[in-house]
Amino acid sequence: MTTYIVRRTLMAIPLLFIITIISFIMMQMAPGDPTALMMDPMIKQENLVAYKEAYGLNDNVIVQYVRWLGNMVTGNFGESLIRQGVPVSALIVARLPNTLILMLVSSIIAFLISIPLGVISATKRNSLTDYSITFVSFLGIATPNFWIGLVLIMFLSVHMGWFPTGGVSTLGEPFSIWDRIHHLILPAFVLATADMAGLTRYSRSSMLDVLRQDYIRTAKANGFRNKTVIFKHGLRNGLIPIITILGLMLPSFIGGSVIIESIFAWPGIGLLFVEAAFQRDYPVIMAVVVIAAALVVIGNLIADILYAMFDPRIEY
Amino acid sequence: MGSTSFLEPIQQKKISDSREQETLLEVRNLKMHFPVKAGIIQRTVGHVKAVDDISFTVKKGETLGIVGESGCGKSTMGRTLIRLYEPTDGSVLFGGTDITKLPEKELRPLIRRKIQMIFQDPYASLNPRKSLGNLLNEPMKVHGLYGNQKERDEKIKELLEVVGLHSSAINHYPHEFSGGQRQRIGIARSLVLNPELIIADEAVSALDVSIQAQIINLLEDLQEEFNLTYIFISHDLSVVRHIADRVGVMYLGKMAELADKDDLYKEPLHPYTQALLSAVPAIRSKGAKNRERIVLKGDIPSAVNQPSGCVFHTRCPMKMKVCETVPPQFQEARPGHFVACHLYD
Amino acid sequence: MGNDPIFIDESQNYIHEPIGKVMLRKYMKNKLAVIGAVLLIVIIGCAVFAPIIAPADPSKQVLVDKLSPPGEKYVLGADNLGRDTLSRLLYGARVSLLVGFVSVAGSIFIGTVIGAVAGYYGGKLDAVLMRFVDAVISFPSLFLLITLVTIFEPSLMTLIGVFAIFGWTGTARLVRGEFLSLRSAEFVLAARTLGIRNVRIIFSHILPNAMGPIIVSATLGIGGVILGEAALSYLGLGIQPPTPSWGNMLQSAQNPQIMLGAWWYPLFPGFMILITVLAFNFVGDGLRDAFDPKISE
Amino acid sequence: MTSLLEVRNLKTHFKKGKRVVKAVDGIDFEIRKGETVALVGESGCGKSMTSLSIMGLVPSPAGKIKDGQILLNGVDLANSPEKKMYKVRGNDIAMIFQEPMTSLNPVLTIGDQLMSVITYHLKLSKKQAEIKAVEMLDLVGFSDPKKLLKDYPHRLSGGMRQRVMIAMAMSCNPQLLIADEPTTALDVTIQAQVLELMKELSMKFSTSILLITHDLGVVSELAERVIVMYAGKIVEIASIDDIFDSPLHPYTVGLINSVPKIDGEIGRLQAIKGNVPAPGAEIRGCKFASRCDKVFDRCTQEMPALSLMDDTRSVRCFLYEEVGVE
Amino acid sequence: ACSDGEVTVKGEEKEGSQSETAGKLMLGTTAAPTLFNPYYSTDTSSSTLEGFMFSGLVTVDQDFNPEGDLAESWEFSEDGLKWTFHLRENVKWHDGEPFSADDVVFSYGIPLDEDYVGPRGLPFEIIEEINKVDEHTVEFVLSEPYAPFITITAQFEVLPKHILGDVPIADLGKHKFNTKEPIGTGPFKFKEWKEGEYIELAANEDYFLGKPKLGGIIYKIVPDMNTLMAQLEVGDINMTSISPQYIETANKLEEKGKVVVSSGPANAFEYIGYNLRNELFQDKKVRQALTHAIDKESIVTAILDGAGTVADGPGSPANWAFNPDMPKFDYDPELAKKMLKEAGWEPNSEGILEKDGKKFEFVLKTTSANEVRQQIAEVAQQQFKEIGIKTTIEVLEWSAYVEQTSPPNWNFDAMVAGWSIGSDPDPTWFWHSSEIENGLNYNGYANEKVDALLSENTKVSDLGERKAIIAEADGIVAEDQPNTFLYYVEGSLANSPNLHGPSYNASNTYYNLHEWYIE
Ligand SMILES: Nc1ncnc2c1ncn2[C@@H]1O[C@H](COP(=O)(O)OP(=O)(O)OP(=O)(O)O)[C@@H](O)[C@H]1O
Ligand SMILES: Nc1ncnc2c1ncn2[C@@H]1O[C@H](COP(=O)(O)OP(=O)(O)OP(=O)(O)O)[C@@H](O)[C@H]1O
Ligand SMILES: [Mg+2]
Ligand SMILES: [Mg+2]
Repeated sequence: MTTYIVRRTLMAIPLLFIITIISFIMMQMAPGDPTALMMDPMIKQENLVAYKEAYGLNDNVIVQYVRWLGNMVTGNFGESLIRQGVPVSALIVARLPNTLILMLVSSIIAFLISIPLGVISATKRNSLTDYSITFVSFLGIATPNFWIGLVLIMFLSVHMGWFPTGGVSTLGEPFSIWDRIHHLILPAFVLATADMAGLTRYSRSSMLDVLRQDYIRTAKANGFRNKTVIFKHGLRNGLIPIITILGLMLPSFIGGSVIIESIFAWPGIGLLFVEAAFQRDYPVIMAVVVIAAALVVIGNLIADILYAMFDPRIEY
Repeated sequence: MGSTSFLEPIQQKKISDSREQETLLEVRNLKMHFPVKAGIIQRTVGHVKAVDDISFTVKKGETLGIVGESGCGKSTMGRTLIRLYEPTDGSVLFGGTDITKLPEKELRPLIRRKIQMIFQDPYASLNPRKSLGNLLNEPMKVHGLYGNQKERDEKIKELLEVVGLHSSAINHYPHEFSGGQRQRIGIARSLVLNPELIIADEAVSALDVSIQAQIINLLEDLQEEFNLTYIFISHDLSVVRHIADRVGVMYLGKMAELADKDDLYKEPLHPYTQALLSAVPAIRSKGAKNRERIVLKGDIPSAVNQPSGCVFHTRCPMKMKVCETVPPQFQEARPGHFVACHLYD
Repeated sequence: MGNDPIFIDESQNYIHEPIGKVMLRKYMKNKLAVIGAVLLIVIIGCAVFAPIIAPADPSKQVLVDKLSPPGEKYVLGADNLGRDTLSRLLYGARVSLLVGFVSVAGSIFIGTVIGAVAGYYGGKLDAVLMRFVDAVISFPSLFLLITLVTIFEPSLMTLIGVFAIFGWTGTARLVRGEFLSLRSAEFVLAARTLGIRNVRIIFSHILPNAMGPIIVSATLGIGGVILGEAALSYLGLGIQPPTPSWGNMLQSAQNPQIMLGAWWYPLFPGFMILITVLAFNFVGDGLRDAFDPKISE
Repeated sequence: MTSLLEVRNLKTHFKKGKRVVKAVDGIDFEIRKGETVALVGESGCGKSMTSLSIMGLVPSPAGKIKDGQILLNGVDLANSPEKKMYKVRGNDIAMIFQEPMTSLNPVLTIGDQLMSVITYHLKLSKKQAEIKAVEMLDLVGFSDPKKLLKDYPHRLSGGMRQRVMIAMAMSCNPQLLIADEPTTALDVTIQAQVLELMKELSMKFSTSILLITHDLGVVSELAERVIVMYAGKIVEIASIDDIFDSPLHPYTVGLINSVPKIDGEIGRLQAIKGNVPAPGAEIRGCKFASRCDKVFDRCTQEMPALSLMDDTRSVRCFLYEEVGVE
Repeated sequence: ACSDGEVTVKGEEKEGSQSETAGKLMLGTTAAPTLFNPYYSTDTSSSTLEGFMFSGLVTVDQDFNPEGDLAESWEFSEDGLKWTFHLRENVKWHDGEPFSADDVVFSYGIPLDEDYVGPRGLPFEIIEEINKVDEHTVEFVLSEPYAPFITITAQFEVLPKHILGDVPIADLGKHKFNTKEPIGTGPFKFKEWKEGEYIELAANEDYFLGKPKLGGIIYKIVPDMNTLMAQLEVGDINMTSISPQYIETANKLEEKGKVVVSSGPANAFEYIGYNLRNELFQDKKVRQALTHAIDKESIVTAILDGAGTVADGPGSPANWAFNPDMPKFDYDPELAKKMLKEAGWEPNSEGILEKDGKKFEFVLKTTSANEVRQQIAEVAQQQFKEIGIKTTIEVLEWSAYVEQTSPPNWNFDAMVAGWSIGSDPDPTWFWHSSEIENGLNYNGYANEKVDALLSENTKVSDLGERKAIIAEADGIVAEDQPNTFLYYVEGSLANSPNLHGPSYNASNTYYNLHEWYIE
């Protein structure tokens, strides 16, 4: 097990390497640089030139990349170009937990809601229930996230006053779990909606697949009640392919978090990425890309481990 | 691999001499090992010795039956013979040419034309997106046979008739045919390039008994008509007995026994062959005594972790000490009757 | 002949039924898919005939009519620059569908070629290509989009290109999977034993059989792109004005004043996106059934 | 011997769009206590549907028992509510299937699967169930049943799995065991082991067996009586000796003659010409008429009845009509 | 969770949930600050917060009049070259250290140091010497008279020498002082920076103008403007500035009694700028015609919901140097067409203007960062089309936009843009030909007369005189129309009704912040 994890992690290194190269090239291709922010009559061009020089922005791309990589390997993401003097790692440390918790909770929500729906849909195939669930989940697929988010804020937060309007906690309040949860519900739910719909579809088809299997017939022939057959014999098998989907879903979760974090003023790495991308804060961009990719790799690793836990046929 | 026996050297030589002339295919020490990947990261943990050091010859016009239980390497052997797999070792001489080392280019006019294959699954072996005419036409076109389309159409019609299909079927797609009909299409396609050798891998196993009989009869008729040579692979001993001239019995990638069919069925030498034959459930006639059945214990070992010595020793009712350590030689125990067993050393 | 004449099946009256017909029949059995197809035809019709149907020039501004509610003058109201929403919706359909179709066609093409090569040849080539795919996939899509959109000058072509570049990985994996299993299918082995060359096997033998999943993923992909365009619009990186697209129409409405005061304005583009994505998904579902030989009629 | 199971005029139909596939088209037969009856016929003739109908497991909503009765000890199963069937399945009637590789749930241990059946039907405690499970596994020839309980199916070979299936089926001491092609997927040497085992168990527990197969060799090894089906109808019922020595129905004759024999040479196989009619095809007259070499006019006009020849024998063919009427 | 006497009626509404935030100014903004050091930061958020924490020598009042801050008074020599500032004596840094002339000498010397890597060199270039006269007197010697010195340079905040004095200047930009422990002399002290969430400041009890009445400031980052408005409505923030698209929403909230909105002219103007390097725009007549084609009135009413004033030339009515009598080129498409015809542009068969076989078509660039400008671009495109000019809109992401339009690329035909003027009205930056090469004169506008006037304007110290010069220059620019001047921006501010103090003004939003209070 440990060796497996170690090996998987080692295998991820070339992947991360490719990703950083792609990102670096793309970044260098993007027009503009951090000085674009400094549009001010009182700024002298020479100052900007000196600034670029000081931050090595005028160097050859390869030199820049190698320098960056060298730092990265020693665990040093460098310093922000915009927030001068602030180590990128500090920004990441401050932001990452927020994103992680948002992703975690929203995937839990997505799973808790969509799997039962998918199972119901599959067992009542082609019934009115099935069609309704299908329709609602397509509705979820087709409604842009930002739209759901804004509408919910306007109605549930502002109009009804049920939820806070954004942020991770109430300002100035001492830490309280309930307060955190209260802030988390809406953004997590909205982030979940996009994938919830897809997940429902997946679990439906996965369950349908399982219900066709021979061992289901065996269970029925053994006289087990329908419920037992579905939940004891079917569900666990049906979950196995969904675990893989979990791994595949991660990138979209991270991507989707950009918008959700922005709408809900949720200070996560998605938001950090957008800010940094617009400001051309290269070290921050690179760091977020690496972190996000690493998250995906870790997510897939977890999915694989879960997969092996759920499916005894897989051995290390 | 010849015989190592010193008995009757002259006679043996004669036999092999006279056979030499008719030999169409000669397989020498053929090996096909697949790497085994395991775990989620798929690293190679060993090798399946799917075909492990097999030698035999096939004479022109005969039918060599290959039997054995599931996973013993029958299909792999068949596929390796026509280079669908690149053999790990050994050579395959077809009409004197070693085809294991030919580049694909030279292979095409020779092997891809002269050796054909009929596949087990009549449903899976026909491209569901191609019409019958298309299926039969394409190979001729690729090989540049028969100058124009008209001649090819003629040939297709002729072939359909030979295999017992109506020529109106030409525009139909595989899904429109029954299993038996599809297998006929498969046979027609294998004939389209006028091959000399046909490898039939479980060609009738997927068919219902009544249809199976039709196809077996068809294959026999075709052999007679076109002077075909067959390697007939099957796990059904009754069918092989019916169709083959000589029969090879495989076990775990190795040839356990090879002999004329009558020799083999009447007087099997290898304990495995004996058990295999006795295990076949037979239709007994009224009052007939039950045959004595040898029920083998245990399962077939995995092809990855093959037992040392004789691969059959773990299940062999007549196991000796030597069997556990020394692999037996495949040798001619009786004239034309080869066996790999220490009982006949 | 030496062949028993009884074997010629005189009684066989082959009912010739082309595959297309069978698939159509399977498709028609899925009611939602039929509804989806009808919707799509209507939407595509709207897009194609927009210049004929549209009551007004979609970029004609009557600033004083800003945010007019639906009524006689503007059937579906007017937008924040006083343009006719219905006309913009119709023209927007052109853009949204065009972006959807073309970029998905592009990504399907790239994905199919890469997936086919990786799946058919396998081995090292496969490993290298798939690592690359992994890398692109691990890059969260929206990040990639944002970066790409900032690199290239924004235009319809850029957007299409960006979606194509970002969308191909899924197809590549899918196609690779199909090829991986089909390359050892008996009919492919049969083709090889008949001496048919690899390129021909890939394109003429395997690809047609892998078409089902590809088409399904394409239909789902189009819906995804239409939504993606809306998301990019949210970040201000979508289609260039004044060209209307459903995404940028929706985006220009995300303002409490409009969402609460002129609720109809975002409603219509939102509705169109919903309907279109729904339709594509339904059609995809239907096609999945139609193409899957395992699903019997 | 009294009859355990009596099937009367069973019709199981499938709806396929507008067409109706009469998978089982009015069959009658009985199985007596302790008897092994084989059901043979070509693929698609309705063997599995017959067995699933008995189990009440016809895939719905496409398939449905249209008509008929299935009497187990005189109680009609065809018309009993699902709730009641829960108690019958696995308890009174057990079933094993063709595919041992896929018939066990891959994510549950052998012990889980076996013991849950035992606790469910026999209402035993977990401990008792384990003892029973070990006993059953021992019975089907496993040397280390305790260890096996903790194993997952994928570690077992096909033969071992089929033995587990048999243990599971026999664990509640059913009165009837339905075995749908139990050995088709197995190798000959393994098949021999399983057949041997089934023989033993049926003797030991005097369980009745409905053996479904298309392998006449297997029939000959195991069965006492044979029911031959063709296209949803029974064409012949006979004792094992009669059927091989003097088959009556031309289809039965063809079936037996088209099988190559392992010991005994036949110059040329006597194949039955043509194909099985497509499912759902509307055929007037005898369904076998188009393939029959003894066909005459009447055969294509009307359907012959299944007529009783003697105590143990019935056949559906005009050739034997004068002998007796049903 | 303290609930001392500060808790007011408001606090009870939500059962103490407001206790910590009660009495505090909660500012909402969409952009996060970068760092708190006026010599290194350039963004508005940072400047705002710097203003709360630091003090400069002088500041400006609500009408751009310089007012003493750290300096109690100042005087300058006859020739305008020597400025002497008399500093307050009771000033203490947040850490308790006394403030002195050394701090001023140190701070204003930073941008002059040759190791300085930062953006703020320009306003300090004219300083030749900084001398400490005594503990509380500082003297600046300039290289030439420079009128904006007092409002620009002297406004820069002073940093503590006792903390930063030993830091090498090259490292100053990255010093942790800037982000972790800024120490100033302003009314509020740095308390906490919660990354991505808020910056919290506490009242400085020892503030030299008296203890602030606000308990503190929370500067909250809410990236989405819609959410920001929602927070304003529910009271999660109690003050924010309102951009034109949200003015209607803010007005609605005011009607409901949830906020108070104050508006006024901002010190900024918006325009469509033409690249005079492009042949199309080299003819003054053509540019005037283009302006005639644009219906500024409608733009202001429809897009801005009235939050702006139609502009004829540069400057801003918020500014004391504003010239209201500039040449006007009112909306008149017919006239525009006529003028273009005179300039040789005739409509071709498609109705597009053509001259010597060249079509009148160009790309209009703007940035996705500003939605109003995008809409203006769309309107302009439509209105240009009506007189036969074809424009293509390119909306660029901000950084790309800046890179393309600024030196040395000047890769644009026309752009929708705007300028903020700053506390000194000196227009040199925009119109002087010396600013073409490297400065903000992106248009490439050059007019000798204007050059002469602008060079003069910074040298006179008399306000009236200076105003006349600037007005004349602005008038010439307006006549030349290097831009189509669209409108003077109106700024708005919304705050909760119980917050007293804020009212919109272009000069100094947080004027007298220590006097603000919440009831
Ligand atoms: N492409 C392959 N890669 C790895 N292993 C393979 C491959 N093909 C076959 N094998 C393994 O080689 C062994 C022999 O397989 P093969 O298919 O030749 O057996 P067979 O005798 O034809 O069996 P069956 O009767 O089931 O068709 C098996 O253990 C199988 O798992
Ligand atoms: N789910 C289904 N939907 C529609 N028709 C079905 C279904 N299952 C079976 N049938 C039809 O019922 C008929 C009988 O099928 P059944 O499975 O009983 O045949 P069988 O005799 O068991 O064949 P085999 O030997 O292949 O198992 C077939 O013709 C088949 O087409
Ligand atoms: Mg095989
Ligand atoms: Mg069956």
